[in-house]
Parts: sequence; structure tokens; C-alpha cells
Amino acid sequence: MPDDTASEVSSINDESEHLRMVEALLFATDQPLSVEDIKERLPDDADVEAQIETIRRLYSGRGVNLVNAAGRWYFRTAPDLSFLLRKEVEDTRKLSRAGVETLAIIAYHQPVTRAEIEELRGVGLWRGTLDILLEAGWIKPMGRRRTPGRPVTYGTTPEFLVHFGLESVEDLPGVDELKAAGLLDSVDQALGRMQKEMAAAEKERLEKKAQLEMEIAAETMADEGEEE
Amino acid sequence: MPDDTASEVSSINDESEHLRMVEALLFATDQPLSVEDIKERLPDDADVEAQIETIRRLYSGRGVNLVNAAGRWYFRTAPDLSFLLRKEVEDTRKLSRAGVETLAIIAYHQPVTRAEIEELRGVGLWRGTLDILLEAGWIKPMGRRRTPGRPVTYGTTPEFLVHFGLESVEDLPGVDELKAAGLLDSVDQALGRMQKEMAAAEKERLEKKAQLEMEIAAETMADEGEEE
Amino acid sequence: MSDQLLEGELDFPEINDLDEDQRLVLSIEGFEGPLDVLLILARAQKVDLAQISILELVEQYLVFITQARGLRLELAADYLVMAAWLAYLKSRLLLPDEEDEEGESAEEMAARLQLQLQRLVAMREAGAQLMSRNRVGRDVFMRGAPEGIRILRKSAYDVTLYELLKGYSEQRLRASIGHLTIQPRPVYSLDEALHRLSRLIGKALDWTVLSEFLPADTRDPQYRKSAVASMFLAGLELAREGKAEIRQMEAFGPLYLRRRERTEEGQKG
Repeated sequence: MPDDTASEVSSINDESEHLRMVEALLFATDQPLSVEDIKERLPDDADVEAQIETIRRLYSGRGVNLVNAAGRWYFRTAPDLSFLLRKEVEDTRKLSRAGVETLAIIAYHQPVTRAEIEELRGVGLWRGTLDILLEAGWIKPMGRRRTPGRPVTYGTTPEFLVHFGLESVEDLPGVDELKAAGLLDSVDQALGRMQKEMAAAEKERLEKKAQLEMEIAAETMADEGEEE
Repeated sequence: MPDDTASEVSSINDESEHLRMVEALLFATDQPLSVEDIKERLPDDADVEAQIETIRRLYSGRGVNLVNAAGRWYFRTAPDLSFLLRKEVEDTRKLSRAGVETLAIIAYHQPVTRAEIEELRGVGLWRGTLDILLEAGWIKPMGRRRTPGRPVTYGTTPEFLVHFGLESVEDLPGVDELKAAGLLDSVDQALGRMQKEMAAAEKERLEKKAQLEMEIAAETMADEGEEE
Repeated sequence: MSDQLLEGELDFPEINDLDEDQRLVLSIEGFEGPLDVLLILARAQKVDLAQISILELVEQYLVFITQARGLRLELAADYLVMAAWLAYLKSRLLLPDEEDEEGESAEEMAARLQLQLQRLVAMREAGAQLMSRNRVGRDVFMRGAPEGIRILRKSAYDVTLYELLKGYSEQRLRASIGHLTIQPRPVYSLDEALHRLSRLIGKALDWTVLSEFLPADTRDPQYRKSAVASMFLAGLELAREGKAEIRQMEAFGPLYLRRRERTEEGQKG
């Protein structure tokens, strides 16, 4: 559809009018919008999902793209233009190394308790670390672990996904590889698995040994038979 | 230019790349940009005027338009769609500190009566505070305490949980956990703040008193004038 | 190897040129805990973490701790706890495994350490990848001047969870200060004790236990404590002035007091 005639088409075509509405809403909002948020504003017969998909394709190669985080849609500038836009503003909330590590642990291991974070890092958590992540709006309490003391668990927020340009925590960089390598399991779980594997290997070794001995015994008997 | 092929074109065509840049700049800016503003950011060989004109045409029939005011360019929702935005634009206000604290106490101690809130906060509750929280839909009356006077108890609503992204009020970290997260200041800091607050309150009291005295003096004078 | 590591990676010789105060600061800021030190040491082995020699690593860590203490670096308890655990692991690794040993075997302990290090490395790398993504407000941007529609948050008030938690924390803290009261304690003053003791010591002829001089009514244990303390101080004071002598037969045994004769003192002097 050539753009020059878009306004003509829109006036006769309902769908094109719905597209304009969705586009306007997504442009005007200061927060990501869910499909429901948009549906509430549009006529009942509008196919919001289809319009969103059209807009997503329409903008996919442009200076501004439509992206999704935690099921909510928003426009943002294209990542490859960051060289043009990058702001070297002094990052007052520059995260410390401990902060980055703690955020990564919460993101990849969520829901996770404070004690579990400390165990993974092998060092006590400085008081301000969780505070800074909470204040940034990147983490939140998720529930309580059913262990003595019922400690609060932490996880990431939709704001975290938006900030790091992720659709969901499933899209965290390298998460599949880490999962496959068992690196997201606790040390205890991994140890248990190792012990099982070792036990299985030992069992196999013993079975092979027994098998071998039986074969040798059979051969010896055969040899003896030949000798007779 | 059909939009579907925009991404292909952009990769081979400088002009299309310049168009993306101008589009991103105009999208990300928080104030209208002049042609010179944009030229500063773009490669020297870019024909900024032509790109702006292309973008203006591209968006002319769409949900968002590129418009010019006093020689500066900016994106704006198409005037015929502004009803979409106007409908529910609400001025969000900051909740007062008393409001935040009262809400927090209700969340942590529910069901809780007004008298209990006052006791926990150590200060009287201004009448409007509960009204504001009720109106915001974050708290609701839960029932009556079986004590003399059968006072009403308050608790939080499902909307409260939605707003704060919580699954249940059980998820709120306890005092020890807040302290561990760095959310509780040292006693010294808190004392310092208290002293400041008390000084401010005292100042206000004195000012009010002075004001009152002036008024009384004025009235007295007026009375005396009348008497004369 | 560990020497080279300390000099190479951690630049300790340069630290030696610094003032002692500066050294202390560096020691704490350089590392993110004992596992961090172990990882740096492990990297020096230049093999995959899965192939690392745990025994070698343990020895390097223990050397590091010894050197750090030699430089009088202030080490947090975490580092020393790890050192103790590793020393135990080392002894277990060197001694032949006993079949009926309770708890984890040395191999399991070593595997535990290895797994822990692998996990920390994984999270470090994940964190670095996360931070290098195109981030909103730095690399990519939302609409700079959104006209704003409020359909996500219909509430008229804008409060974040952080503000709510902070609000609760602050008011709990204020409440804890507000309720602090110090109860008045019954006190027997030093002046009273001095007055009473100087009066009574003249009447007592020979060595007398200190408690004999206490005021009549000492049923309240708090008051009695205070009276004993004041009376003891009064005794010391009189002894200092040369008016009394104090004697104790054994540690924590009863204290005896008696009057000191001035004439004696004069003769001795």
C-alpha cells in the first residue's frame, strides 16, 4: 500500500482506521501497552492482534521499531542506531560489580532468596545492593520460600525486561545453554546428579567386569575341553 | 515506497539509512528539533530537508503525523484521533508521605483499625488520608473489630496487588528482610531526619502563631476603630 | 606460582609503596569475596574450570591468605572461613579416604567447590552480557515526548513498590525510636558509700568482709549491685588515701577491709 494514498484509503477502510488508532496509541503512550489495554480503546470489531502485527512488520526496518516485553508492546528506536543516539550521560545509578552479579543471579535463578544469592556469590550481600535494584524497579518480591523462616524470594519486573530489551526471562542471553549445562541448578542438585552418574558408571563397570570374567571362564572351559 | 520492503532498501541505500536516522531522532527527542539540530547529528552528505519531507509525507495519513511549529519538527498524534488519548488522561499525583505510610501499615498489618494505624504511626491520622486511599481503590473496609465501639478494620484490595505487581500481601518483605535489603536507614539518619521535621513543625507553629496574633491585632484595631 | 600471581595480577608490590591506610582500602575493594580470589587464582592455572587442580588451588589460596595477613591487610571473616574450610579440605585430600567417614568425602567437597566456582563464573558472564545489551535510555530510546495515555495505571496516584517499602521501613524505624525509654534504676551513690564506710571502718576492729558495710536494705538486686559497686570504689578510695587496707585471699574470693593506723604509716614512711 503506497503511503501517499493512505489517508484516502483510511477514510473508506475500517481496518486501516483501526491501524491508525493502534499506531497512535502506541506512539503516545509512555508505558508498554498490552493487547487488552489497546482493545479497551478500540471499537469492538477491531482485530487488534492483526493490527499490531501489521505495525510490527511495517516498522521492522525503520528507525523506530515495535517490540514486545512481558506481553506488552512499545515503540523504541532501532538498536543499530545507538551510535547516533547513545547518551553518555553520567550514569548516576551505575551498578557495582556486586550489583551486576546480584541482578544476574536474580534474573537467571528467580525466584531466589537473599541467602541463595549469598551462597552463589560466596560472600555476604552488602545491604545497599538489593535496595538499589529495588529502587531501579528491576526486581520485586515474588513470594516466600516454604523453608524455615519463610524467606522472601526475589524476581525481575516487566521494567527489567523493557530496560534490557527482552521479551521474557526465557530470552535472557545464554539461558538455554546454562540450563542445559545444569548451571542454573543448585550445587546440591548438581552434586546429587553427579553422585547418581558415578553410581551408574560404577554399576556399569562392575557389570562389564562380571561379564568379562564369565567370558574368560567360558573360554578357559572351552580351552580345557579342547585339551581333553 | 512500499513499507514492507523498507528494511531491504535501507541496507543498500544511504538515503534510506539517513531517513531512519532522522526518524529515530525525531521519535526520541523530548522537544521539537530544527533542521540544524538534526544536521548536527547526521553525516555531512545527508539531505536532511528531503528526509524530513519524506517522513512528513510517509506519516501524513497515519495515526501519527510529523508537524512543524516555529520552524521545528515533532511527531504528534493525528488530530482526528486525539479523542483516543483525551478520554482517560488522568493527572497522576504523588501520594503524600502520610498516605504512603498509612497504605504500607494497612498492607502489613491488615485488618487494622484507624486507632491502630494512629498508634503504629505515633501521630494522628488526618481524615482525608483514608479517604484518598479508599478513593484510589487500594484499601477497603474489611469488617469490624470485636472490641468496644466495634471499630471498622481496613485491608488492601486486589487493585492494590495489581498496582504494585504483587501476587499476595504475604510477599511483602518483613522488617528484618527490609533491613537486610538496605531499606532501613541507620538510627542516626532517622534521628537526624526526625529532628529536622520537628524543627520544621516548630517553625510552622511559630509562623501560624504570629499570623494569628497579627489577625487578632488587626481585629482588635478594627473593633477599636468601630468603637470610635 | 602464587608469588607470581600476587605480583602479576594483583600488583601487590605497588601496594607496598603505599601508605598503610591506602593498602587497607585496596585490600577490601579489590575482591568480591573469597570465591572471587579463588577464581582469579584458578584463571592462573590456565585450564578449564572442570579440569582444575583443586589441591593446587587450595594451596594457592592458603598462600594468598598468609601473604595478605603478612601485609597486614584487613581480611573480612568470609576469607578466613574459606581458608579454614580449604585447609580442612586439603588435609582430607591428602589423607587416605576412610570408608566409614561420616559426611561428605574429600572428592565431594572438592566437587562442591568446583561447582560453586562454575556457577559464579556463569553468573558473571551472564551479568556482563546483560549489561552490554542495548539498554533503554542509553542505546535505544522510548518516545521522548509521549503525549501520555494512562491505561496501564488507572489509579490517580503514582506510587512505586519501592516507595511503599521505603515508607514502611521509615515509619517502623521512627516508631522504634519513639518507644525507647530508659527506666530509672535505684542507685547507691559513691558519696553515700564513702560517707558510710569512713564512719563504719573506725568501729570495725579487724578484717571485715566488704558486704558487712553495705546499707541495711539491699533486697532489690539492682540496688544491691549498685551498692556493692559503690562500696568497692569507696574502699579503693579510702585505701588510696591511706585510711584503709584491702585484702583478698583468692581470685573472686571475698574482699576484706580494715582501718589503717596512721601512726604505722608515719613510722614506715
